Amino acid sequence: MAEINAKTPWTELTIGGNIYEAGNARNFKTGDWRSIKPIYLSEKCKQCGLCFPVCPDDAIPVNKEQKREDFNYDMCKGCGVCAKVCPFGAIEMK
Amino acid sequence: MAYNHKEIIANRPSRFTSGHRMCAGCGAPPVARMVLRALKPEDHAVITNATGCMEVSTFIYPYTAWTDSFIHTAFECAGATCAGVEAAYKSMKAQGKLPEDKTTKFIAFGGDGGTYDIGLQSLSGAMERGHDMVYVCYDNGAYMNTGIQRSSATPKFADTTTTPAGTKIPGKMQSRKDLTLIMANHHLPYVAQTAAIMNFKDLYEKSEKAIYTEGACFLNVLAPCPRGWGYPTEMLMEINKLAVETCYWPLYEVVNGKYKITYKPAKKLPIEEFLKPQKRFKHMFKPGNEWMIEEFQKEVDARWEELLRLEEITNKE
Amino acid sequence: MEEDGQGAKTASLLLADAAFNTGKYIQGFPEYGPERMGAPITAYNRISNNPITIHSNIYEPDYVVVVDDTLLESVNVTAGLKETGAIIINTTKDAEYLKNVLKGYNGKIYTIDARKISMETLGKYFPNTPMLAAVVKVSKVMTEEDFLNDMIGSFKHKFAKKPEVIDGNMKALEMALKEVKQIQ
Amino acid sequence: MCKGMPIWRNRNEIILLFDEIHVIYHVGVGVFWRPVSSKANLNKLKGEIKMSIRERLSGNEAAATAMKQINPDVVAAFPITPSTEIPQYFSSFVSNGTVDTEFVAVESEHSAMSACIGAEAAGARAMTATSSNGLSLMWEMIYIASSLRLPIVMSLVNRAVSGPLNIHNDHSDAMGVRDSGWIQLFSENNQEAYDNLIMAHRIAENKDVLLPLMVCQDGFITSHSIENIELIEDEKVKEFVGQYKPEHYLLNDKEPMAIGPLDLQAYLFEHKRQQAEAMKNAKKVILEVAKDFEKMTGRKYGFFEEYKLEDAEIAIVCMNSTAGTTKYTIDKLREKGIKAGLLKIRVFRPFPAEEVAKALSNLKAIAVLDKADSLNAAGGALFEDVVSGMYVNNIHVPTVSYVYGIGGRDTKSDDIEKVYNDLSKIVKTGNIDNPYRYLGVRD
Repeated sequence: MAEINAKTPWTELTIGGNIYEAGNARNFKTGDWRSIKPIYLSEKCKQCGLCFPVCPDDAIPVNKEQKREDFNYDMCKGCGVCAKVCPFGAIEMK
Repeated sequence: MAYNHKEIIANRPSRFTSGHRMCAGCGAPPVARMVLRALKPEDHAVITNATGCMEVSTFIYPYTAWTDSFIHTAFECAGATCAGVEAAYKSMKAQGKLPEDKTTKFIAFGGDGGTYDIGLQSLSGAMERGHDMVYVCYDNGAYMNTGIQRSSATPKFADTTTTPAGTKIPGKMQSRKDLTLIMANHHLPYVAQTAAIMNFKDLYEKSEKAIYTEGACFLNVLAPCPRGWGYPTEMLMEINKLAVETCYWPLYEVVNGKYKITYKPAKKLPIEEFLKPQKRFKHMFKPGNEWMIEEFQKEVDARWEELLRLEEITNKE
Repeated sequence: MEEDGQGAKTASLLLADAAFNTGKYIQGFPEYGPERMGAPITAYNRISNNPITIHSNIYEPDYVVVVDDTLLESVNVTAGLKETGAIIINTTKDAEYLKNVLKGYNGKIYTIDARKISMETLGKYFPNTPMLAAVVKVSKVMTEEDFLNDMIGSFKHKFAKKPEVIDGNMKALEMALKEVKQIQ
Repeated sequence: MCKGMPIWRNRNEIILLFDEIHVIYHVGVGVFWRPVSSKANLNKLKGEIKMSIRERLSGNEAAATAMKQINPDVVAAFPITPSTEIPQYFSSFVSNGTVDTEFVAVESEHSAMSACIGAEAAGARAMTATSSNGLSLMWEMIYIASSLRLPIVMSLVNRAVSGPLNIHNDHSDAMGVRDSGWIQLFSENNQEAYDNLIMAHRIAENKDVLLPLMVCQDGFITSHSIENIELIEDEKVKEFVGQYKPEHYLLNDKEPMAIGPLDLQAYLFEHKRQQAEAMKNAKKVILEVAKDFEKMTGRKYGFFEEYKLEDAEIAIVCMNSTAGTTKYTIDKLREKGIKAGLLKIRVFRPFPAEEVAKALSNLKAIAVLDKADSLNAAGGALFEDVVSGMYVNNIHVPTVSYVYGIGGRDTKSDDIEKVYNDLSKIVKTGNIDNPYRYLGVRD
């Protein structure tokens, strides 16, 4: 699907506002909504996984080894839900 | 297989992506994402969404946060729209117009406004006709999309923009509609009420059952709204937990008419625990308003008792 | 939402059907309203050798058929009826009464006792069969021969499963063709 | 030319008429309980329509027969007088396996259109039928269907929109959605209702169009009137209509897609502009499809039908069954040497403004008949479209608006004759006085 933006002429927009590139919202960064930032302290993390499912913005990458990686700051809105559920203080809001 | 949330999350890519514009800390996205993770990775899905917070923040042209096919038409007709898609699938499959080996599942999402209220007729019709679909209500207890107006899912006494807690009328004076029981009385193969607590086990397992039980199934999922309820965003999971531990939001399922409470708190917490952190109930804690808390507690107890009774009756041999 | 008087179309369609089967252009339509059981029904037919384009009720009929003679006193059944045409009434009333009740109408009047014919031939009161024959006879929209041939055909088609009733229906038609009589 | 008017009244019979099973059980009358339609129905139920057949069907039976031959993937409909018979007949085709359709007996018209939208978006051919308040209840979804560019086909049996409640014919339902982005075809009789439906999908599904389409006919006047009709063989219809092959559809797991976004300031205008272009393109496609249809049937269709218009001095512009009554009246007037003519609109949306204007350019006076009152103190909707078309094309003929036939008020040949007399007066005096007139209302 060709790049569509506010300059695209009507002749080049998809009809009816259809989108043929499922999940393309990944290209829309929401990181700049953040006022406070979660810091991942890997040394304290026990990989219990409690934070994996709670992120509203899917900003906690989990690899095939079922281990989390550092935050995806392009997407994290800084809600702090993850920090709150962490039993080991491995996430600090700064 | 036994539920292992780490395994599920690691092996089943998210079908509800980042880049949506729901509020920071919104309770709905984790719910929707986990519901969709209950889909077999090889299965395709068509998602229908009623107009509401979720729809207007996940599909803003030209971006969609859904990796499956998705359709939104209007506020009150997610049930009928999804039914139409499912009817098309049935018809085209039977005529050999679709690949034999491919399975598509049909899931509709609606908020309490689009489900309890304006969309109730469409939902009831779709369920009664037995379309092979799951309707998931993410219940945040008010019309949050338009700015926190009361719905029939709004709990009693809650302060909303159309039931403001005033000097004469202390918030919403009517009690919550019990939609889960209403849907159970449609005599569907599977109806459940759940919430995203602990590691989402209850939510995942009920989603899986709902999606893979043939016929019309209904899920009612609590979806706390930090803005509408007035609690700090980071408290999301705590609020979920308190709703369940106080039995304000019991977790149960109704399988072919048999009720099963899937979580019974060892010690039922007093309702204050749930109400206290939320600004919408603040006025209930003013001196002289104790009666409101008592009344609220009475109602919660009565509904919990009714549920225990239903479980007992329907499981008698 | 409601479904009104759907069955009411039936009556006028008898004649239209017979005429259609003999190659005519036809229109058959009832005057609809929220009729319920027992309410009077008016239905219309147009029959022509040419395509029919007009789509309105009929205000100057060539023929009027009255199935229930109790209507004669409550409805002006001859309103607009052409004097070159005729009225056909299912009745046992005598000529005096009929001429009197239709005062002011100077066209032809035909009568037939559809009840008697129906009871004798079908064992039940179904006036449609004899009335149809009466209309055909009086209006001459088709020859009696064409008419009878078409009817036996459609009976055979529709009563394939109970041929025993075909004779009764054919007898009803034949009797009616004979018994319809002009009284004015 | 015309003969016959039986008045029937018989309590036994009427009681029978209301209960089919009971009737058929009763030997003698069983034959006759639905004589005209019964043969046709038997054929249809058996799926036996072959050969270009001389048949006699009501307008509703004709529409249901077209739907049966089109064999859509999904039909979702809700009963409402006078269109109820269409889903009724159709569901018997479903029950008897003569179609492959999934029939969704929805709980409201709003859901009927919602389900059609879902089905069409999924990649299916979806059809429905409704009238009056049913269309009113659909209104929200009517706009959504066209803006999502879904070629749904509807059979609209025109009936007055409440209130007060009235079950009879006028065009207020269709006029209420004239700006909704649906193609609107009008039908004089059962034949045209049938033919328009057979052509509908070829028009609506065309890549340059992709708009929903409604085929209108007059409630009761044609929907419940049994008339002669020429049906097309099943095979020919199947071949003519062809298979629906959408480029993008929800059920294509190889290309998951999203339909129905929040479409904000930066985009909605452009998407509406696309709809406008599609409606323009529809004009070309409608004529192309009509050509192919003529090849198959010999029946000719355009944007409108001209009846004795060529040498006419005065003319009526109208739609649906009134056009037939007008033709009948014209023939009578012509015998008297009055040069009356008719322009019958078939394609109301898109509106063929330029073509209509040109066709009317040589007249001395025109009356535009609207079977719906726009209640705007400025004439009916069709009138406005016709006169603006003439004005823009620099054609100036004295033109008056008549609102008529509201709520099933019967429109007699005499009424039409009165309109022509009025027009002659205008021609004579050159004086219109009130251009916004009513026909058949009690003064």
